[in-house]
Amino acid sequence: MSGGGSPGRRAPGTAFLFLAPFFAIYAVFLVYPLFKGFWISLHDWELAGGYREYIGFLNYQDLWTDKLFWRTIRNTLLFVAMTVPTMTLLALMLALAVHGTGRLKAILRSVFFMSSVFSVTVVTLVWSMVLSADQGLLVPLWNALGIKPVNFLAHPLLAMPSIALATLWWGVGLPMALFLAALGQVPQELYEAAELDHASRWSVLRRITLPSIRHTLLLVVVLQIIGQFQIFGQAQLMTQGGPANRTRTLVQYIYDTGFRDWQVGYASAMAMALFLLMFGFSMLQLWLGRKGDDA
Amino acid sequence: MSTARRTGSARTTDIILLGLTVAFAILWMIPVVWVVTMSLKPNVELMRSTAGFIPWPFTIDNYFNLVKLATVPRWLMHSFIVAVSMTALVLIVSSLAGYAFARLDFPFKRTLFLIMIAGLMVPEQAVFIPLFTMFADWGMHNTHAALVAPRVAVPIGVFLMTQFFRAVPRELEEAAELDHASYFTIFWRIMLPLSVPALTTLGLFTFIFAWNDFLWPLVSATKAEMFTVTVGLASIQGNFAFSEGLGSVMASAVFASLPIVILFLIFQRFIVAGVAMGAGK
Amino acid sequence: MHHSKLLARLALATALTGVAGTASAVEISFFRFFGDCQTDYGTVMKAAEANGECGIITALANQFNAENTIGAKVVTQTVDWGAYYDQLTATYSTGNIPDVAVMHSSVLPNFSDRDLLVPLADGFAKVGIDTADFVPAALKNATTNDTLYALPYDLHALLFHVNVDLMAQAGFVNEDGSIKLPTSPEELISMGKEFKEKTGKFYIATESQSSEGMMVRLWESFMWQQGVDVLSADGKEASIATPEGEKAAALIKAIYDEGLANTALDYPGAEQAFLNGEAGILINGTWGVDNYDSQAKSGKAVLKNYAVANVPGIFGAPKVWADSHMWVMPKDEGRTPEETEAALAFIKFLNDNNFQWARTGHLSVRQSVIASPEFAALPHRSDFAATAENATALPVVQNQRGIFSAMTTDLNAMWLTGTEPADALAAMQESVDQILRRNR
Amino acid sequence: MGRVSLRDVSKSYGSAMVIPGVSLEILEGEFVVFVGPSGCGKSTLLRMIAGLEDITGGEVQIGGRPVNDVAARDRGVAMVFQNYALYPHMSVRENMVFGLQNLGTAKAEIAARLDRAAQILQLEPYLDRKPRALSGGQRQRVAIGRAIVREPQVFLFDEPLSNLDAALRVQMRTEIAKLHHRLGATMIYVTHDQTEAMTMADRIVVLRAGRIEQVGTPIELYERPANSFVAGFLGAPKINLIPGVLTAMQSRTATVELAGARVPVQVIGGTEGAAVTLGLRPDVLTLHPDGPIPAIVDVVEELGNVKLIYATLPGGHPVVAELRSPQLPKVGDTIRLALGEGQRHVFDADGQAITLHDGPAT
Repeated sequence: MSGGGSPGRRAPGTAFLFLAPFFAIYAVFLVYPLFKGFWISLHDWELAGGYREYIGFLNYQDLWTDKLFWRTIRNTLLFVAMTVPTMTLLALMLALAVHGTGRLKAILRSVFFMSSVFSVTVVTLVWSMVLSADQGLLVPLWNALGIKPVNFLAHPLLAMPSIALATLWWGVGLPMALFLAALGQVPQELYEAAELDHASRWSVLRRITLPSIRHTLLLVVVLQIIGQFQIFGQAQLMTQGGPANRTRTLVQYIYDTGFRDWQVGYASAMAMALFLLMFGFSMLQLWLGRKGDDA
Repeated sequence: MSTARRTGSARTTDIILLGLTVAFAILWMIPVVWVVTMSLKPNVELMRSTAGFIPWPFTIDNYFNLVKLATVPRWLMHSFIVAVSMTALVLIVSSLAGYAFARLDFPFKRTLFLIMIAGLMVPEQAVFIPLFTMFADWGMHNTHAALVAPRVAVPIGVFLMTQFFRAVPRELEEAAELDHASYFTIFWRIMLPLSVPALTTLGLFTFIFAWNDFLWPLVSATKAEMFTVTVGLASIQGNFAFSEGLGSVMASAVFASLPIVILFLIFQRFIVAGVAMGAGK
Repeated sequence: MHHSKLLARLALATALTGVAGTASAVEISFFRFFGDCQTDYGTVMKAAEANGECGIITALANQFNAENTIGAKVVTQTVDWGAYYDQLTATYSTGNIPDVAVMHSSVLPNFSDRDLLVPLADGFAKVGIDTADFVPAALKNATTNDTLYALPYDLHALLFHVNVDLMAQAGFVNEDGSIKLPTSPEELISMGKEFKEKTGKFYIATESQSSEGMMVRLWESFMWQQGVDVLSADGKEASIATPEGEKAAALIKAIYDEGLANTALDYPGAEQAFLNGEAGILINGTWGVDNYDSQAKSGKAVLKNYAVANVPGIFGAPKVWADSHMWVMPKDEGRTPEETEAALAFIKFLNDNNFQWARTGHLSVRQSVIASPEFAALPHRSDFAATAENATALPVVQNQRGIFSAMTTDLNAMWLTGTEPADALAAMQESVDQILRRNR
Repeated sequence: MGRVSLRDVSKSYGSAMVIPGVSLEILEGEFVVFVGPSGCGKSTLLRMIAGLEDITGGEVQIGGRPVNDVAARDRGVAMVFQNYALYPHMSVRENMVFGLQNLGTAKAEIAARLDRAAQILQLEPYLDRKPRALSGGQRQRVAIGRAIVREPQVFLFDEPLSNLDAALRVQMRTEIAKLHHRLGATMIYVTHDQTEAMTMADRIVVLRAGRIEQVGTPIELYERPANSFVAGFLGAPKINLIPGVLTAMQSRTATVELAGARVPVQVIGGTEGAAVTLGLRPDVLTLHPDGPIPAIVDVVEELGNVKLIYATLPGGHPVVAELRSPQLPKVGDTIRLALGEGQRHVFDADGQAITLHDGPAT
């Protein structure tokens, strides 16, 4: 009962001193740029050459009619829809599979986590090679089967799943680690009680494990959504947005518009759209998560 | 899954599941093995065929060429400087703020916490253009500071540390207070040592993130001698493909990944343990 | 390569760097693509001993560093081709503006219109570069608003690189040894089918993966052959979704539909396929000539008998896509007079060695070089002499990179995603219109 | 030096008043135990003395100095926590000297004090261990040692023994008592365990709902509880509190009428016919065939030297008797209880004692 009462020692001076570094950096490198980005988006603002003209919301009007913009939004959403559930599910399955003691399981954990430490350049290189229809890892297999090698990265329907596959391989480590952590905290007695209750493996998973780790599940999903919305490197390096813009993502379009076409104002308007989109999705997730908690 | 004794058939299922997992893990590693194999083959051979997992004919020329280039080691150095300083700063900044949020009471605490959490929803990609113009105005591009500074205030880091510090028994702090410790001493001598697992986890993830960061270094570090490994590799993949050949590209990938893989193998046992203490609550 | 030899080179390279580091040289930064081949050419001091774009430009820089008498040192930064202009643009913000940079004539207006380049006429006069020696078209490329902004260095165009043995096998070699090439769309397809039947190989190899837009260059060539200007001279209008455009696009789609070309090839893949004797014609630029010639002669490649041909006039006049590499001096307030002097000296040195660059296969832009006996003696040059006259470039308008990229994406959709030519062209028209709208 | 004064000290969280106002003088060298049921505010009071809780109203003085605005670290108090609160990453030695280091005490002095404390608590073999390598009792000793080396004016103990098993608790109890004799320092000890309070305290402070119910030596409180709450809280087994009516009032004597029985008592004050509560310690009750109080046996507990009879009075009220007689009734038997030697407490309707005591408390 000791200490239960007060929320913390009242020490505003010390507290602000402790918070100062974070909020100073936060204000300069996150809050201010966010507002500056909005400011820039109200301009025809060129990257090089210093051309700036206030044009109000014209950039946003342009966005509204920009087919490629909507296409990239669609692609990005598609990518999120492909990766977030599969990533979460795969991470959970792997975590269940490698959770526990023993040397073998420790090695397996390392294997599945290891691919997370590679840089995006390496990951995309590896997967571009694996999936190449020309020199790819699967080419001998196709040849042996007498099938024309499938050109994954140039296939209109397979390109995005290919990028998702590479992303899955790259990114499953962190959510898996989070799940492993959560699994480690499920009280052992629960399993023992279930064992005595003759619960099947499936019902143990459904009735005990999943409810016990549902906060982690929510955390993983939110982190995944935030992360996958920002996809850039994989698409940029594996397909350059092709074929026919089927894999061009929003961030890629922002980058191209800003740094290739110098239209920084227009790119900033897109960045604001990305922000709003992600903000909305995160809120929705948290709201759903909270609702689930109340129920 | 459980230490409880299982029936015979359940044991069999366990073994089958484990077997499947092992098979999957082997599949998981194949691309990496293949890339390593290619990096050990002569380019002439690779022009003919990239198939096979045995590096024969064998060569280490691809690696020799890399070291000779001197740029790759330099990029590695930059990545290390950036990743290490970013990690250190994130840890300091996050734990200080996390401690204040977890254990101190002050005006506007809830509001500030919400403002901090809201930062989670601001994607870096949404602010990289204004950041780019800011650093341009300050003339600070192509410096380590430019690569590190925008990534230091990490809401998720503060959140993690706050959660962790909240779980530390309050009596420890009170005991320290009665032991004449100032808030800073409490933070430094009691809270920080206790949070080593959480710090390790946060540090590891920050390090990996910093090491793999792509978009920001791509636009901020435009001098070849200021590239990080990730950007540098991207820059030579195209160049190498034109001139040096596939083997060199693969060697550069393997070479650049080695330090972080080694680091990972050293620290991996902290990953899960640390997450368990930090985020699982 | 033997390790001992390699180590010796390594030691040498280290020694050289050491020496250079201690001298009080005026360093000028040199920004370019063309790849990084320090491993093979880092120590080659004579441009004449190097081959290929990358090798020759690397050796040229080495040679300048070794021979110049004003204490100038060129420090090269090689940028991946795909990111080159993004990086160059970024330098204006990030502060390492290069002293000399390569630039395509198609990109020049983007920079010159925003006053980002140093006008060079005075500098050229000072160091003695004779602008009258340039081919008029090249000089025009380097000039916007009557101001000279660049040293034109080449004219590069699309070519048909030919595997003569395979052509012979298919019966496409004339009595006089010249290559029989199609003269109409129908003939191209029928010849291609025949070739495929007789040799079992692809008739055409080319980059087909959206990264280089090789087929956009071919498509633009076909448009000009039909007398249509893809972009109007004022840069306001595009003529893409036209009957002519559809004809050209339909032919390109047919090439893939009939299996005459492999859709899976990226740029290096296409080159490799050609060198491995897997295709009769490689559609690629002038820059490959020297490389393929030496590969064929080395005996290491499957390709033994290499020839070059102009892109034929399949839709009429044999017009062909062309662009130009040029050297520019990006504007930099902080550049010292010494650095300017050194940069101009380097540009002059490059101009003096224009012939070396022409050895890559690019067409020279100096009349004196073109008229020289060495140039005439270069392999295959007579094969594609006509290309110089056929070469056609887009008008000097802004945002050509965006336009090219958009067209590449939408055109490639025909064989990568099965889009119909009319739809592909409609998409191209729309994307390009949207970009042109921004042009001022 | 070690004198602690509370002057009308109050504490509230927002609008919730936890401690309405407590005044108390604790003398130097005294061992004072705060006792009361959980939630009575005893820990809060202790933490207010320590400086770990803000004081809403009133004043706390330590050694004659008002300390309301003095930070915990500067009050010169040491505290032993319920959960020991040992720094897990520090060795026993480091744990014990941490406070002295913060004070900037000279190294030699630190070493000397550490040696002394370690010797007193027999901690020498464990000095280099981490807390997790110690047993519960050892940890508690370290926690106490940490307080000792500081040589504080006032020791505060916050339920320090509640996490130990019963045997260890008894042992530590005596150790702390010994320690108090040896150090002679002021000690304030919080517990909900009346046995600890009875055995250790110089004075006991009984708290209920943030108020002091009674302050006094253990015997005073046991023999002369000021009200039924104090009577009910101290003593084991618990005192029997049986409702009745006060009749036959004389000047000093009266009778309490229970359901089916009459018990003569001595009172001061009280009104004829008022509802009262009769307080009878279990050892006052004896078994006698002619005893005035009938009851039906529910449970019989044999504890060796004594036996406890749990029975029900005719009014349905439960009663406990502590017996030493060899013969025992069986469950379901109707017995008759008589009153032996010992105080018959009477509490009025408000629970206040109206018992008349002979002479001063022993």
